Amino acid sequence: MTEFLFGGALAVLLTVALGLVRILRGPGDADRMMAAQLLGTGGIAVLLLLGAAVGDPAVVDVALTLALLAAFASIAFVKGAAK
Amino acid sequence: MAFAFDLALVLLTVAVAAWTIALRDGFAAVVAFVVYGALLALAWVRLGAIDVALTEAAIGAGLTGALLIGAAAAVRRATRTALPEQRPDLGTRTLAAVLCAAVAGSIAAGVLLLPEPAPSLAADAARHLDATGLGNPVTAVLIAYRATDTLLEKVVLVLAIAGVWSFAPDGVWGGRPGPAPAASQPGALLLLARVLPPVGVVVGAYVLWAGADHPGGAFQGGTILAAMVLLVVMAGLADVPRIGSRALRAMVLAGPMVFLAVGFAGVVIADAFLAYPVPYAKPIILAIEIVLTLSIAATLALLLAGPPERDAAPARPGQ
Amino acid sequence: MSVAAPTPGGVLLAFALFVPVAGLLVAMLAGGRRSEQVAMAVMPLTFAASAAAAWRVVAHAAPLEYHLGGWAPPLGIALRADGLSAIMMLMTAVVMVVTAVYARADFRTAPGAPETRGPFTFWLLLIGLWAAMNAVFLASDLFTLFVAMELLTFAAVPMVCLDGRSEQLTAALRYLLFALLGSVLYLLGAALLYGVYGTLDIALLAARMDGAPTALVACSLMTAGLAAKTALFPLHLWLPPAHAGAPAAASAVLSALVVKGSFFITLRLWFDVMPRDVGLAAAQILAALGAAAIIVGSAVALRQARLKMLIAYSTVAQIGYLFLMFPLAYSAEHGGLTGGAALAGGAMQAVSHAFAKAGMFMAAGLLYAALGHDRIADLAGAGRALPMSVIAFALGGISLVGLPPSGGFVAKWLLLSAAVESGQWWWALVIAVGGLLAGGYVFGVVMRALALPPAPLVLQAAIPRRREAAALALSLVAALLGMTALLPIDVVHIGRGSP
Amino acid sequence: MSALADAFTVVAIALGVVFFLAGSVGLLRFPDALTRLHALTKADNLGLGLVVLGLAAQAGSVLGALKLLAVWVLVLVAGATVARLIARAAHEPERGA
Amino acid sequence: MSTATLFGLCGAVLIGVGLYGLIVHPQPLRKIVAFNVLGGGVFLVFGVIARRGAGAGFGGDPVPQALIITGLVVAFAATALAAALVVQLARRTGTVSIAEDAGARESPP
Repeated sequence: MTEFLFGGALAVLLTVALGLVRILRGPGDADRMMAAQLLGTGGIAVLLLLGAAVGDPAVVDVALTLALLAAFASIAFVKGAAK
Repeated sequence: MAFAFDLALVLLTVAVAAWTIALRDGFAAVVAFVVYGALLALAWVRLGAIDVALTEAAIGAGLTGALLIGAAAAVRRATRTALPEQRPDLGTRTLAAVLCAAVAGSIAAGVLLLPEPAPSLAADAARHLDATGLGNPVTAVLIAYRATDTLLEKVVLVLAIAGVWSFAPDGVWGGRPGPAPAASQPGALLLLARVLPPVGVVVGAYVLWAGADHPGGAFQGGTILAAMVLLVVMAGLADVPRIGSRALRAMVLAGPMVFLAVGFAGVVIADAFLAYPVPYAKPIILAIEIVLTLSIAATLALLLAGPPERDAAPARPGQ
Repeated sequence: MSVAAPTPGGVLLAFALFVPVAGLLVAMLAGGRRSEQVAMAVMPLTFAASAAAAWRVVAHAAPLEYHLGGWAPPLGIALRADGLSAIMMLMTAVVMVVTAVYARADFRTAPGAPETRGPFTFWLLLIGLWAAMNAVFLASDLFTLFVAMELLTFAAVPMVCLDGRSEQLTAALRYLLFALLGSVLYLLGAALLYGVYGTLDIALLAARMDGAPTALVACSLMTAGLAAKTALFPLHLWLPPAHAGAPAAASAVLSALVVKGSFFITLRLWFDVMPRDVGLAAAQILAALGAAAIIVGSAVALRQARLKMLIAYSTVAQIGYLFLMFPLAYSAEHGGLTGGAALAGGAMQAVSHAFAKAGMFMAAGLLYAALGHDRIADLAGAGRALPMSVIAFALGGISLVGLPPSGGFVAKWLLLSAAVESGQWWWALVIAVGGLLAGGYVFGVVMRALALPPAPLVLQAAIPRRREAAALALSLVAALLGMTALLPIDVVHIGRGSP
Repeated sequence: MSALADAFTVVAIALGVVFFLAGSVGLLRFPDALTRLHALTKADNLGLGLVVLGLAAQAGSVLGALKLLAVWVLVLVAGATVARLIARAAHEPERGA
Repeated sequence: MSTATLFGLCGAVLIGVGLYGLIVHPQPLRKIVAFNVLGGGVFLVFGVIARRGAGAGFGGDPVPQALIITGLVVAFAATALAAALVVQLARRTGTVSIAEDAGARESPP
């Protein structure tokens, strides 16, 4: 199961990395934000998978923190870009 | 499979780091930096440093990202004319690249040549854990063994606030940081700013509380609280206090002051500055951490809010 | 050497470090005029703690050691004061107190007036700076030193742009970026050293250093970072606009003290952490950069049209002398750096430059205030109008040039004799040329100031005697510091193995 | 029981990965910002939800499982808001691209 | 290669990348981003050292882990200070470059 969880984490990381190309291509700020948003969600999924793989429940707290702070950064971004 | 994951993570991190430097658009570079911070948080989990992962998720991906985004937006607004990129010429760039490659190479060699078995203070830290009443050795290092570093770091934060404020124009001293809140905000943001902070406060308190025995602590908890406060401010539900406000300053300073007072008390009642009398070590540490968390939250929020810009104290004529 | 036991009186070190920290916090809370009052109350206390600690070190001819929190290194952090720390702490204390006397006129808040930006920030930063300097001199842990350097940077950078003009903001930003690069390289080095030896305590590291390749990489990175923070040539470009642009009182502490902080850590690293792992070649590189700083800094100073820029470039040159000591302290017989005349000369150079430069910047500030400009070409008549300030400048200059009985003379003489003794005559040549160039720019200014003005001078502002006296006092100390060479005790070498 | 839970986990996580993939592909291939946004938010929220469900089956305790679900709900709420705001921003003329 | 070594090499590369950006980018805000990239690399190297010191039942040596946390806070404070300076500079001058000659300028009191 551990191997599978690592595999899942790898798969999510790779698919998310694919989406990051939007940061390079843009064209607008909105597109770049979406890529960051995708990484936020994907990163949380990877964290949860890693936490299960290594069996450390505290990793979920990291995911929780990332969820809160990533939302915050995204909102700061939208407010900054919108002005 | 774990190694494949690590390799992919490393390659992705390096690629994103390169983007933050190479991208022409400043905003895109900042977005790439936020991604970089999130990837580093993953790396910390892989290195078994959950405390650091928490901090990185809060600071690297969250606050620093928001800070740089705000700065990039403000700079973009302030500079009407886009200057032509005056990058150094090819020769300089090549020279810099060679230099940086040499530095990176020597560090890589240094890492590869680290001694085996690695020296460690883990056993020492474990041996004295009982005297602190804590279960999390990282917290014990931060608040007991090397409490001086932590106290001085809080002083660094206080000086940083004084510094950031001092960049303000003269006329607005004592006033409020940031632009005036807009009259109307999108409904979705208002809703989030009402729903998320209670959750954030619970999570922040939990992270602080867990820090005694599990990954977490004052700094990570304080960061989450700071983000929640700023969310409320961004949604226009509350305004930032004036920097001249005594209550605001008291909130920023309470943490370091209590910490320092405990330090001086240690000279008298324990046997050294910042020594805790053993039977009371844990309650004292928890008390320090709770006050520190609130001060850290206020401090970080203020660092993000920036210098005062408006609304100087009513006693001052003209502004 | 293993972990030293705490010594009686060690708690004085904690007071020297944390009394100003307490002052900083209370001053920020108090606000307005009270911030200044808190500063005035805390500075004598800090002076007393610093002086008492220094006195104990000198009187007992033994270092002080204190374990913070009761935790011994390597797990805990120790404060340690040897002879060098004692000297530096005293130097800082004197410069700080005199600066405070000088600065009160510039940063006063009238009773009942609302808090304003300049005074509030200045007093806060000044106390913060003192805390940071004492932390640098007393911490014996590489990471605590990192935090101390950050304290120093965070207090120093806003001082540069206290007047709030945009070119000062630019200077402050460049300074900050250099300083941050320096700290991060230093931190990387400290991390690698921990990776090799499992401790950050200087005494323990010294005992464990075995010249491992990783450790050498670490020390190179740290030295490069510290050089950037100390403005060693060719990383000096940030310094002149930053130091010249700040208000005079701030320039004085920046030039006199702040650059000495990172230099002091360089000394700790080379003389205390890895004295036996230093190759002569590495020491010669540092000295070569120092020599370039002396020549280039002095030459550029000669061409300055503005007094404060001249003084700032002279700082670049005088920092160069500090780096000459490394190869001169090298002893093939011991296979590394030893103390001896070179270290004593370097310490004397650091101290006498601090007094001289602080006095000169203060004098320049008064000239500016009185004349409304600091164009060297238009200084004629200043000697009549502000004799004390011009004398303060000249006396400080005597120390920079290295004329007896100034501290600069003893410093350069010690370095010269070390150069001759070790057969490195080329450094003696650099010292001599640097002295001549310094003579050129100092006496150029003094001659101008003593010349008769084409038209009677109209002073823009009356200058209180007390402020001139402050500048003069510091310069006088520098000019007479050479007398201390007659003292029977060798303070510099307290707390280090026999040279 | 354990085998059944394992099978559920494998299927849920595999499906989750597929949704993440769909989100990324949508982000890359769809023609304009708004359609990209819709593709993205739906796909990655579902992807995370499936991963959470899969892991919840492995969680040792009810509390652990609830915490996982809490993460998901948090991401859903925040993600919806951010998506609204991005949509508003995308409506306005693009700048600085 | 062990996980720790792999991330150690990653840290070394990140340091090189960040340093390059810090040197060549003319815009101060980009320099600040580069400084943070560089800092990330430094912390990662430190984290690898912590990982190598795992023992006594801990997944890593807690001392360097704690130092990294302190370092992250300090780096954030530094970033905030620098960013505030950049924004003020941009507001007052309308430009964002600090690449100018360090020569003599108006010398203030």
